[in-house]
Amino acid sequence: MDIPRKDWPRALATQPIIKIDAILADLGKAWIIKPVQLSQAGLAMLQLCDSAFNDPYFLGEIPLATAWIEITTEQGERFQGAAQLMDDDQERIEILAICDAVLANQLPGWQTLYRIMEIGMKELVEKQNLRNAMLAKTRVDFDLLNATAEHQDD
Amino acid sequence: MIEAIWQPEIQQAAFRQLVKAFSRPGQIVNLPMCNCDVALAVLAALVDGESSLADPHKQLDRMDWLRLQLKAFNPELAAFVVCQGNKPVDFEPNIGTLESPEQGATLVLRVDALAGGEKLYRLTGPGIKTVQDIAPQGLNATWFNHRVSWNNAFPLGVDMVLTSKHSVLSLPRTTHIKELS
Amino acid sequence: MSSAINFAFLDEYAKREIRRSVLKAICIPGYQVPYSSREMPMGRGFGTGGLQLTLALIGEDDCLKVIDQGSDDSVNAVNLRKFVEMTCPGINTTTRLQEATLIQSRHRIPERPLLAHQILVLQVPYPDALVIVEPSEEKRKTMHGEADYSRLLVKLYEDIVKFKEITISHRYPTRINGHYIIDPSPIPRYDVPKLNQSESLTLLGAGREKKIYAVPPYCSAEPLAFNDVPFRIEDFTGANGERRTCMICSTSNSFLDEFIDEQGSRVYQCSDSDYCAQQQECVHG
Amino acid sequence: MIRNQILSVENLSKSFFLHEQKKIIPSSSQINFKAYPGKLIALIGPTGAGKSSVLKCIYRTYQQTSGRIIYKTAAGDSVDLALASDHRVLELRRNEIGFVTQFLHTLPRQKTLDVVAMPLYQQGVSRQQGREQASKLLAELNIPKQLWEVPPATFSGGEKQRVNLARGLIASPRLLLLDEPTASLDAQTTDRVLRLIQRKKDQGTAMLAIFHHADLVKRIADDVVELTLPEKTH
Amino acid sequence: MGYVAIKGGGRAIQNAAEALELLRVQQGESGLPLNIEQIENQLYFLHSRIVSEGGLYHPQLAALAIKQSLGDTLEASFALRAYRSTKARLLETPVHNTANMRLIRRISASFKDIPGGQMLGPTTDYALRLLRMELLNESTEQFQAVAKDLLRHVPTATVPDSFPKVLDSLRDEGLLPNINPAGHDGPFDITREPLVFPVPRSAALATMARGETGSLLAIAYSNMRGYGDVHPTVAELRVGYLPVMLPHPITGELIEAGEVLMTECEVVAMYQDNECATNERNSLPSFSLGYGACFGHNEVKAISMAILDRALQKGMKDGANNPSEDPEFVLLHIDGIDSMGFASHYKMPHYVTFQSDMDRLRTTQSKQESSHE
Amino acid sequence: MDKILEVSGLSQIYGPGCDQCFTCTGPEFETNICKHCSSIVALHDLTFDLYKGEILGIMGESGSGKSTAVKCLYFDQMPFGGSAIFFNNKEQKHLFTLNPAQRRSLRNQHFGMVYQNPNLGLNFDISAGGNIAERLLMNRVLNYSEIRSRAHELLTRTEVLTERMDELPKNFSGGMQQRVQIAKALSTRPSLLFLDEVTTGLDLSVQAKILDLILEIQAELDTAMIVVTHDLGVTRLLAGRTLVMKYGRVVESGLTDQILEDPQHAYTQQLVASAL
Repeated sequence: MDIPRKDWPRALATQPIIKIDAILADLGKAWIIKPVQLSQAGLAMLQLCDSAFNDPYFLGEIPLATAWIEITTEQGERFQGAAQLMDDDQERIEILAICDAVLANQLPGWQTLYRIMEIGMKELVEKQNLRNAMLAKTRVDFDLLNATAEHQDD
Repeated sequence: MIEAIWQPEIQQAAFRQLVKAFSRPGQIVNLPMCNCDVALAVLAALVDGESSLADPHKQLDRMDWLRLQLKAFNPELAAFVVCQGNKPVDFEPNIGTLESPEQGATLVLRVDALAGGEKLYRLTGPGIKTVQDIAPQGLNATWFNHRVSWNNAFPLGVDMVLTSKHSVLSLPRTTHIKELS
Repeated sequence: MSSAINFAFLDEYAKREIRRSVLKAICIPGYQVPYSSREMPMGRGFGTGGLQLTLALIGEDDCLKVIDQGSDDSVNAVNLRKFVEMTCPGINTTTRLQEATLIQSRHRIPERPLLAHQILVLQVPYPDALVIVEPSEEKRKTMHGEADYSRLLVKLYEDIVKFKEITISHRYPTRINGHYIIDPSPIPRYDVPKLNQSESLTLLGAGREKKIYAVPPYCSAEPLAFNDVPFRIEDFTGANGERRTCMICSTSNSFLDEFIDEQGSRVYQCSDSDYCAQQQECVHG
Repeated sequence: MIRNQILSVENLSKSFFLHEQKKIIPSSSQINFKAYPGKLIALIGPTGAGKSSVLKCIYRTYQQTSGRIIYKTAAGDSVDLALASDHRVLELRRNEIGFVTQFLHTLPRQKTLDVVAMPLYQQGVSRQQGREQASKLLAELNIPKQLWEVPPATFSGGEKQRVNLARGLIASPRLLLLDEPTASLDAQTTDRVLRLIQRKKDQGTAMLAIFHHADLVKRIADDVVELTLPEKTH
Repeated sequence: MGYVAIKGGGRAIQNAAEALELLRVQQGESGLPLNIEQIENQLYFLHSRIVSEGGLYHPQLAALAIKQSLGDTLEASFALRAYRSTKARLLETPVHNTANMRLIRRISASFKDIPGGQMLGPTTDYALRLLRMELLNESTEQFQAVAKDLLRHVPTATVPDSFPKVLDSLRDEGLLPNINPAGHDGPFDITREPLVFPVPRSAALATMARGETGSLLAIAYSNMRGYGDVHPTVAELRVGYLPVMLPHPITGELIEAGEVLMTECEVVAMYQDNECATNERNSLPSFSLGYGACFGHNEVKAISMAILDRALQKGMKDGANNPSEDPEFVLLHIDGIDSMGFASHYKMPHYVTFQSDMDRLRTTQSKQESSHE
Repeated sequence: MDKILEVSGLSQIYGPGCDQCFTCTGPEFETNICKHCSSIVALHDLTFDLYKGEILGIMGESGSGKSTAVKCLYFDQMPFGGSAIFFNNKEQKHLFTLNPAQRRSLRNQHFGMVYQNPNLGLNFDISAGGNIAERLLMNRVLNYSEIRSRAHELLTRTEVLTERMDELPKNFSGGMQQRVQIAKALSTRPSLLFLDEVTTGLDLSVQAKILDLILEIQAELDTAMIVVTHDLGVTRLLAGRTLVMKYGRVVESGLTDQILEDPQHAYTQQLVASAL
């Protein structure tokens, strides 16, 4: 598994939730899923550290959905999973929490889920490539300032 | 099903009874809707993680604290202090400052009963048309003695709520108490 | 997207904070208790302070009356009432004072005295009467604590020197329980005496300025004045020396709105529309 | 006589230490005398013998260098004026000890009547009574009536001196210190002043005086204390 | 009947709402509704203003707010703010370090070149403000063609994960004031605590971060023009996406919950005698600093905030000589929701108070007339 | 004689302060700046008594601590250390242990202050009469005509043209502003009045009038006064006793005539010599 756990929720969140839900339904037909903590959709306050004096302060609020569930398999085994996402969809976060349990414990069939997640991760990487390109292409190259005019920027 | 007092609409109803009690010091106001210990109902309606609570006489259990969503404070600093009225005063509550008198604590005192006590007290002050008499049972005399010194420099002071099993009565800092018997 | 709105709009934390502030406000009559004041889906200045109080107080058993300028039908009153009806399913609303348990008002106190079970919520734009003599809130807080209102009284003194009258028309500084001076919100002077030793609780909320304060029942509320230059309410004496009456219900004991009719003459009618309607009922029914 | 003594000056010496020049200037040394009610002691001696210094030490304008100045108060206590607290000295100045100097310090706008009556005011006498008594004294000292209501700032030296005298005498102190009270007065006025001083003596005031003229000493003094020039120390 | 009895006020309100809706659809049946993605992307800077002034980084709802308010920035931010009041606060995030931002732009005005390089990114700074007439009739095909062209093959550029901050080198050299020691009470939460002055700097930063851009700019401008003395140099200006990391409820490991587009700016101002800027290590004078940041891509706001931060530090320490240095003045007058609400409320009826005013004026006039006689 | 004020060990330090502040400053070190912590020792161990109706002069150059002393006693600042007891009939009030309300009541009723800078003692945005009214109102005099007549009387007493009573004092001359300040301070007939360089910067003739006024009032009301000045002439005319201060310490105290005619301390001698 190459995708670190820190990226799971956001990678999965790029993919249609129906698709994920269908996979889960397939995996755990006989699972009993109970909330450990009630899932909630609300707000969180984003805390930053100011870069001038190192004072912590609040930049503003972000939406936040959280869920923490416990799966009881047909064998009676229990597995916990949790997810937090900048989102306000309570159902989706519960699904992502289940995914977390599946992936973290490599419950049977987890690979299907992982493949979906890989697609998501690829999309995220592409998005980041676009940003990096924006940066790289607009870098002011001071070495070229003194160079001759015919020296072209590629 | 969650207990009544943790439901928003019950807390609202309890609060409205508290408004009545605070606007009319000394009047006994019932909180039947809560169906639980009234001191806890008072706290549930008013206190959460954005406030502070002390429990010097260890009257709350772990579940109460979890549901109130906060950790115990020192009674000298807390905005709310829940106490056992039959014990003598054993701390100095925050009485606020001249600029911010609202920081003066609210003391929630559990007593045996709000009426029928041996000692009769006569109340006067805002919220009382002429006079209001009270005779709580199971209230250690030191509470009222200390209250005099806590409240002697208005606007500084503490506000008290006496709670029995089903009812409350309030004693805001503006209420003057005179012992009659 | 889950977007169900809570009962009474505010989240429970916000309500509890307002509750704590309300009780402190009652315990320290006239003191402006600071609170965090949430954004309401209407403009600061449209009664968000009063509205937050109403929302923190209201329950299913309540019957709400909302008035603006004395009238239940003014656009702002209608708007606020609609909002509360929408966010508080199960509550009742009314225009009749007797039926109401909770009355939110802007700029007026109803003509008929309120009863013990009723709570009046006033919307306040500027809570601090001292702001005209001291711009710094830090200093004002000390002045309030010490009940040091001499500079406010000097304003009155200078007013009389200049105009031979106290020229404050509304928002008349009023001393509560002998200590704090409040801005009673922009009620006319006519309404100020109603706060004194009232049977009901009055709560005042300033949303933009984030303050809540109270006048408890049976509490003194004295408009600031000199012993020999007393506080005076608005005068509705006409040119003929008689008290003007309402053109609709003919009563002569209410606060009147003055306006110019289509013919260009000046006419008067009750500012309290419910009172006016009930006076008419008395006559006709 | 011992019983009656009001002031006893014992081994009084005064010298000045000038910090700037690091120099001691002796003024008077080893003075001893006693004063009695109704008696006037004249301090005599050459200029520079420290006559004024003695009066000032008694009045505490100067701090003595050594010696005692024992004063017996109206209440019968003995007070060393050199050691008494400032407040005690101020109190005695107000009620018992008067000093008439050659200089008159007054407030620019104070009327002469009030200047004279001030000691009475300080004792709590009413304005009206004070002014009445001041009027009598000023008349007796031959100050023209039109000057009474103006401040003495513009007065001649002689007039000022009489105003000063009047102020010193008005409260009938038990002990009166007089520093050349008649220095700038003509013969006729001097006679009036001496008559007044005599009257105060008759009323029991003890006095210590410096006169600019030996003749005056003969006329009014009951006793003399002779001071000599101090010895140069280095 | 006159103006007073507004029987049917309710109907008027309802019809007013309809009239407003009519404005939105007045293009008629041939009109097309704006979709949320169009607003978020094609009204990028407008959208940025709403997330920051609304104080809530919720791109989707911000776009909705723009749509329903017909593009009124104040109204749109307002709707977002009011939405916040209905939602419970679940948690405060751990302290985030902006060094982890995924940058799309970083520039410095203080040095020609900076470690990591000046990278202009998307900016209007050097754009000629000539109207692009070709956009007047841009067709869907043209639009999509441009998109395809630009997005087709994005080269994979190697860009470091994070860049050094310009301030760090100045700080190492001892030219900057010391960093504040950590471990105080935690930042001031303006959404929970009222601003009762004096307030800590964290309250000022939070208030400015959701202040109204125009108000911040106006007050900062007054300072720059001479009602103040901040002569700033932009040490660094960064735009990018900050990953929001939250501890996993079970393992405690930091998990990315999403990212936030933000702008951040530090300004350096000349040192002053006897002023806030002493480097306490050696009591030597040092530069003074200002910091600004906000949700979204809004460079004018971040710079204005940084200038005001510097001005307010001076005011908090030595007292204000200018409005821009007075915390009470600045912080109570930059909130767009508060100020627009108050300005709007004057449209409400005030006839009771006006009646009272007339009574006083008439009485005063008659008193003065009688005293002149 | 009744004591009205008892001050002992009053000290004031501006700056962080350290345990060597008092041992390395003072007249003998020719400085009031602590060489260890750079704090300014504005006042050290000031001790004196004041009696009813008495005028005490505090003399010294700027920086000697004389104004600091008065500011501490009038609660404009809290001292670093020391105590002060105010005797009000039978009551004893320990000034620095009072709560803010008690301090304010003393300031408003029993104390009066006349500052060198009228800006500090007067509110320039309200009329001369209004300034007096403010002090009366603080003491709950709530009768308009009474306030008017008392303000009128006080301004007459202090020789301010009463037809200018309703004008803003910022338009008045310096001497006139001082008179309004005195009138304001006297409006409650305080038993203790502080005068901080009240004649500094005024014309000589105006100075003389104000000194006159002060003495007249003192004789009339039996007000105890503390007169802070750098001017020997002022102390000579007003004060029965005088403290001479330098670098925060009292170098000499005594009867005013003794201080002026037979100064003991080198500094006082120098001061007197340079003034004559």
